[in-house]
Amino acid sequence: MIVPYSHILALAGIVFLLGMICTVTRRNLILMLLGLEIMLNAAAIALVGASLRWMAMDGQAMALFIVVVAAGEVSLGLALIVCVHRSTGSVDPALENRSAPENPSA
Amino acid sequence: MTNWPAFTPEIYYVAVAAVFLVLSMVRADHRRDYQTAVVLSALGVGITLASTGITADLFFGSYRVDIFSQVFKVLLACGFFLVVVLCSELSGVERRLHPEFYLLLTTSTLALMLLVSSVHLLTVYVSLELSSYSLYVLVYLRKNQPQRERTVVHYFLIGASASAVMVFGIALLYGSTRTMYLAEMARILPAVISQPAAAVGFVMTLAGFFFKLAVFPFHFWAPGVYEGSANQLTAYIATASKVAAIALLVRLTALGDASAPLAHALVMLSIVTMTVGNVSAIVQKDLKRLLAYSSVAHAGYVLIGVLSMNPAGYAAAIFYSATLLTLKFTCFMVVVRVAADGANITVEQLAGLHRRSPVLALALMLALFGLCGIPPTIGFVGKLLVFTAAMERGYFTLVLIAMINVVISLYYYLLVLKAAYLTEPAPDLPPLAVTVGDKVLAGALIVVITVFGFYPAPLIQIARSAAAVLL
Amino acid sequence: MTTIALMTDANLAAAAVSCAVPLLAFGLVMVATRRHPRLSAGISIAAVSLSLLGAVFLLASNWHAPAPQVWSAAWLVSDAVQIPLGVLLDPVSLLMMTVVAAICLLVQIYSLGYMAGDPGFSRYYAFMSLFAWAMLSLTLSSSLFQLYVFWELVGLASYLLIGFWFEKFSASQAGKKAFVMTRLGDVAFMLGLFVLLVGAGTLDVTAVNGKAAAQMDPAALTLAALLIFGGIVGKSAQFPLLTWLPDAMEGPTPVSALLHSATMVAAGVFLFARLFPFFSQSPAAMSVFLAIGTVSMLLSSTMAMVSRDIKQVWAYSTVSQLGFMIMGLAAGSYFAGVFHLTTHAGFKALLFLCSGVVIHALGTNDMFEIARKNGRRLKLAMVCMTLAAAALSGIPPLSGFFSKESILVALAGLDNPIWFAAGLLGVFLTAYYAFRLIFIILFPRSELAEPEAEHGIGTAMGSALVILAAATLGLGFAEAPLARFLSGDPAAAHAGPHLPWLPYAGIGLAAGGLLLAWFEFGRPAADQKGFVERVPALEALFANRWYIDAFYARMVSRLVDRGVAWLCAKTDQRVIDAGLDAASRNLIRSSGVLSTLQSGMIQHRLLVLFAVVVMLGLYFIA
Amino acid sequence: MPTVYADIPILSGILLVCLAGLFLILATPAEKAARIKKISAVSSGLTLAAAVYLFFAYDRGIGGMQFAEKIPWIPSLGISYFNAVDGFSLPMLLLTGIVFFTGVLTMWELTERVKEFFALVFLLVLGVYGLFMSLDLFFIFVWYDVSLFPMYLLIAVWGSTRKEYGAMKLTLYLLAGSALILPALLYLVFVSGLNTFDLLQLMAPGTFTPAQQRFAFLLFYIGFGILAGVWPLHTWSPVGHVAAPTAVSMIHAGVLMKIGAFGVLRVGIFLCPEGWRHWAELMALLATVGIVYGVFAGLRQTDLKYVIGYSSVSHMGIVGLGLSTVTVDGLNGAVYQMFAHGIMTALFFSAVGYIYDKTHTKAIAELGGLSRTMPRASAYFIVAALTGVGVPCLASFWGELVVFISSFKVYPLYGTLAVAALAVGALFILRVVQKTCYGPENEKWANLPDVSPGLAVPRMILVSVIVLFGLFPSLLFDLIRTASMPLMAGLP
Repeated sequence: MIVPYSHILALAGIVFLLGMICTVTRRNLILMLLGLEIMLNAAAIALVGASLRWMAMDGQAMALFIVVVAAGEVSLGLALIVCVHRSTGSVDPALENRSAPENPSA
Repeated sequence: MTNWPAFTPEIYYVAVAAVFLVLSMVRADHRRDYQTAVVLSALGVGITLASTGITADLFFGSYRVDIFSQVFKVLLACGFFLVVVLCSELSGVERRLHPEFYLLLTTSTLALMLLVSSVHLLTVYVSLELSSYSLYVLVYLRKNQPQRERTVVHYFLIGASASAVMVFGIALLYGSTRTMYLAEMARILPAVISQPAAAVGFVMTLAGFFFKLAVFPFHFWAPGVYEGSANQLTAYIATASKVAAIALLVRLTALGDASAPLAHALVMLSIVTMTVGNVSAIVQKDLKRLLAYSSVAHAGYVLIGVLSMNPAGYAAAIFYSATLLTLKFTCFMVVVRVAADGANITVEQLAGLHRRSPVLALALMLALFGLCGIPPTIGFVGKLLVFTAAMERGYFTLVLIAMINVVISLYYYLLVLKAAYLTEPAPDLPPLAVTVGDKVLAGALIVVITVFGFYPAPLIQIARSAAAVLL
Repeated sequence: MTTIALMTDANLAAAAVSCAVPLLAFGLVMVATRRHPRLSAGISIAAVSLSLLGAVFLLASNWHAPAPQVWSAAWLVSDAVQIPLGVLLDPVSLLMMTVVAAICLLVQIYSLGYMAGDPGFSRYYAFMSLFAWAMLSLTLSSSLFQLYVFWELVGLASYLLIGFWFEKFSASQAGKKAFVMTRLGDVAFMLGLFVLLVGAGTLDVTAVNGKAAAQMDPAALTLAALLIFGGIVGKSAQFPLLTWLPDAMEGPTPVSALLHSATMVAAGVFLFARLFPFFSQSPAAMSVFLAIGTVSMLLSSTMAMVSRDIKQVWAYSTVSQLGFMIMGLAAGSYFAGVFHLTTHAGFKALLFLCSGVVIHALGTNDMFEIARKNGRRLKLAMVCMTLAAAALSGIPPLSGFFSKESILVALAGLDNPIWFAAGLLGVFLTAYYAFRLIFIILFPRSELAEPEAEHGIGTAMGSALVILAAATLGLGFAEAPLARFLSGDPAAAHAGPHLPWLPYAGIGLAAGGLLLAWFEFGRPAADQKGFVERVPALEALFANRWYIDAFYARMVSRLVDRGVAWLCAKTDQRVIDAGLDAASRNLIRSSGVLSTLQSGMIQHRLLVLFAVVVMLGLYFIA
Repeated sequence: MPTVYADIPILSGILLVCLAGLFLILATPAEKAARIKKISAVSSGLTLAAAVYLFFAYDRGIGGMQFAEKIPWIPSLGISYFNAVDGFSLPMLLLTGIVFFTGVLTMWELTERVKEFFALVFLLVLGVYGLFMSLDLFFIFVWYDVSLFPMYLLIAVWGSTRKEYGAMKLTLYLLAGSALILPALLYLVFVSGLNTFDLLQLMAPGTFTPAQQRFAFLLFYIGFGILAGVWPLHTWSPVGHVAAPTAVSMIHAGVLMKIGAFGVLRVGIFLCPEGWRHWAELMALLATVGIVYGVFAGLRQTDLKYVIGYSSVSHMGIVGLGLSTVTVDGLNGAVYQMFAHGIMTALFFSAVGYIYDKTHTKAIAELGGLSRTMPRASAYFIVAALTGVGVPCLASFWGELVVFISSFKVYPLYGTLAVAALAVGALFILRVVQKTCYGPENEKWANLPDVSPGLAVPRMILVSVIVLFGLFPSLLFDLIRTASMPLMAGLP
């Protein structure tokens, strides 16, 4: 193969981190969802790279599955976000924090 | 050539799901739904029991049916059945949505069953996701809960991040072992576990199950979700999904041999988990929140068994899952019965339970003592086995810390007990609607908790034989 | 083996029976006959007279066989610790036993009249039997452990009897004081026994008196002797533990007569005599004993000189006489001490019983009151009391004269004359305070109160007085035979130098005391004010018992109650308990903090989550 | 030491009787209080009878473990149901029987939640019996906890002053003890490598290295010591005693505290003699501090039950001192003292309990003159007090004497201090007697009834036991010797 596995791994790792950072830093549910997707894609990259490394198919199969499941995840997530938007009129997780103080007990 | 009979339970649950799908389309009638659900789930228990003896490899060896998986399937079926029984008046969910509730519950159970027999990372991943998604939606079904959206969003986000981490871990594992079959991986992994990629991948793969089991730091969803979802669903999350998670955790850790850094990481996690869980449970007023934190703590105890990475440890973890199923279910049964209107209840609302329903009070007491592992309850045996396993590994300090945690936990369990036994009920309270069936069920649970707490030998045998097939 | 001996040997059987019977009486009265006072009295008197019979029989049968006889059986066998239960018959134990049994009987008979109609009549006799049992067994104990056991039991009996009228605060107070102060001595006693046990390896009386103690390290021996003497100090109310005895007079007068003058307090002296050979092996200890005896004697005599309470006076004189006995023993004259013990038991019991009659009749302890109420009406009591007082102050030919004289001889034998001088001073003072009391009662100054309803002294009380008076008269002439019985040769009566003038010195000083008392209290012109009372400071000092009590009270309240006890209690609440509670409180607080931490914004949670994952990753990569 | 197996499982019989009583009580409807009381009286009486039978049937000539029963329980872990009695456990069984029976009788007038109360008491005693007769570490631990956790409800529901605080404190304290015991047990089981929980197999010499023994013994000592009221881990005891209802304080101070000492003996000393030797000095120190501290702290108390609580601390200190001497005498004295103190405190609490039931106060200052109004009650109180003061011919004197002698030989200083504490002890207990029983009749209590004949029965039993063993200590010492001598002889 042309590109050494380690490079792919590094790339995947960087993408994964980026996804992480996006998820943590964004105040917008949609963008957070996006970050999650990026993380999944990073995994997919790593898998494809790995299956190239071993010259075996199942990594790619796994990658396909991930894409599919990710699609399901996105649909669910978006549906949730719509509900959230209905109830609070925003897609900012922080907003609801204000709208309802959490953990009355503590 | 696939051996379909071995797949019967799963097929059966698919059928059940289909039935509820149909029911959800016709006009809703909660009595009818309830009765169907009870009958079908009871039947499911029977079928899973019938299929315990079978051993088979399905779908190109990606799906394994053996005593280990079947034991867990029985547990799951029982958990499902018990939870369904609790749904007699499912006042936490709107009537018209009851069929959907059962439908999703079934699919989730199905997913967990698939999970416990999957021996290929792909199947593991897919079934895990399936169960999680059904749960996300189930949580959302809770009626008149002001913050349900954000509860679900938190649950979803954390779950999704966990699975993302897990997938990445799978990728790393695959990248370093060239296989996704757990059996082969068990062969290859010990050789490569020293490589950081493999080790990191391994731990990240466990993340998904840590999430399900609510191990620190994947436990943040627990309090909110326990509080925010319908009582019956909370019971389900606290019992069935935990059981499956433990099963897979055991299956996966059976791969990696006890390489020091891995074990240390797990030890750290378990100590932090149990301490965080117990300490933060102390001040909880809401009973379900309290139980949420206590199950976080229990996740920590289970980890002790898992991280011992020896047959005794795996057997202990298996036994412990059964223990948790019984004890947690007993607690939630009380919760469901006391909170007749399906709302959450605070600890104070247990006041005078010993008057309102002595048998429930007794069951609660035993369950609480079981949860903090006081003999002669099944909970003590679970702890004893776990600690024994750890001690075989020489983790004396770990056991000591665990015992100290037990003492801490005793404090808040006693507070609950105090509410149930000491304080007198408010005079205007309506008498508890406890049917004969409930009394029988409670009695049965009491018997199970005490008798097997006193004479656990047979259960231990089953657990050991189940653990034996892993190695 | 002992059980068989019990069947065969008359001596052992008699001893066992005479010890055991009062215990049976005690149990019977306590369990069965509390409702029937007369019956209870009958039972316990019968029991004690049986013991007296046994005692007399033993005395008679062993009169010519002074070789000690010992039987013992295991009472408690642990491994190295073995506590035998035995009987040791030798002259001193036999003599003491007889004295005890006799006076027990007399006092119990006397009490028939004195305690008549008391609500606790049965209880009284039960306790009396308890005491009789303990005291008799004490006298016959063959090992020091056994002796200690009964030593404690007589203490118990005294506690119960002093506090017999428990509604009276002063009575219960006095009982407690008596028990605790004697207990102080007993602690020393017990430790002494331990030292002895460790050193000599045995606590058998004959062995301790024999060779066993001889090969002890002298220092340890002295230590043991001193500690054991601590017990004697406590029991016989010697300095510095002497103040409980006067308070003990709160009990019924017969009790004071029996326990607190004649027998129980004499147990200390008895122990001294019992272990005399052992003690005499440590000259250092002996000199300490001598000093303590002397101090106690003088101090208590001074106290007796100013007291107005008739029983108090006799109590002080008891202390001083006990001190006298100890002086005699410590001076090396075994016989003198024991002999004085015997005679003293007689006349002191008589004194108390007489005072009992007076108090019973006139209902007051104050001697001036008694005089005002014309106490001298009670002829028999007055005669006997005067007689006994004479005996007390050593006027011939009464018993006291002989015993005191033999003690003085012993003292004169010491090379340091001060002890002898002290003894003579004691004789003088004794005569003075004894007759001060007598004269005050006999020659009332203030006009006589009209005689009230007459409590005639019943035959029961009268007979006891007469018998004791006879003893007081006669016992003195039994000196020679007693001497032969106790220490083999009649000459032992006069161990020490033969000083022809000595008896006259004694008599002279006694007479001097008597005359002074007459001069100040007796003669018609006297204003009944003693020379001590003329010096207020001195009087205050004596009346307040040289402030010993005050000292103890301060010690207890300052050091014990507000000192150590306060410290311990506070440590418990403020340190140990508070520490734990604080710890748990902090745990709960931290729990609150923790659970708020876990319910922040979703991003924070995710941040933690990922952070941990990354850290794990780094942990493995590194 | 030989192990004699029983033809008829009497020991299990005792447990079964307790269990049967428990179920009968649970089966009886709560309204039928009288029947419940009868059931409990009968079954507790049966256990007492069995205990007495064992006490006399035990063959002192052979000694060792007798009436043994052994059934494999959890073979995979080497756990077996193994009961037997020896010279150490027999006195404890007898004690349990007596205190249990009398305790049930003293609660005859209970009216509040009778059913639950007696059920819990039976559970508690089941654990106590089990612990005393069990020779399997697993069961020892199980019984230990079984005997502890009913305490919480017993105190918190039926107790008095600050009951919930006291109950919580007591339960947490004692289970903290078990948090040390279980790891230590497992540790020993695994380092032995025998894969058995059988005490007799594990105690074979040379099973554990001295280092291991030292380590484990310390844990056992602290763990069980909490329950035995070892200073400074004793503070639960006064609080708990004050809070607990009469029968519970009787059973608790009378029997449960003994479990602690017995645990140290049975588990700690049997398994870790080396550790015992090594820590003996420390044990002696703590015990002596406890003895002295107890009496002094007791002096300051104003609550009747607090006084008794502290006197228990002091007396259990004597037990600890005896154990710390590492001599046969020390062991004998300690075990005897455990028995005697058990009976004594039972009597103490039953008397105080009666006084409290009638006067509704435990404040010493408010009481007084009780000997006039309730002579029997105060008589029991005084007898108990005198026993506590250590008057000869009342049971506990002998235990103290033997312990003092042996400790004086081994640790002269500690022995001296302990003996000296006697005087203060006398002061502090007699003071209480004077203030409560003596003094002028208190018109506030003038018309209170005295102990009724029925209620007098249990107290008379206790008194007679005290006197019996006070006059014939050898009854017990000969028995204890059969166990202590072989034990010490077996030591390396």
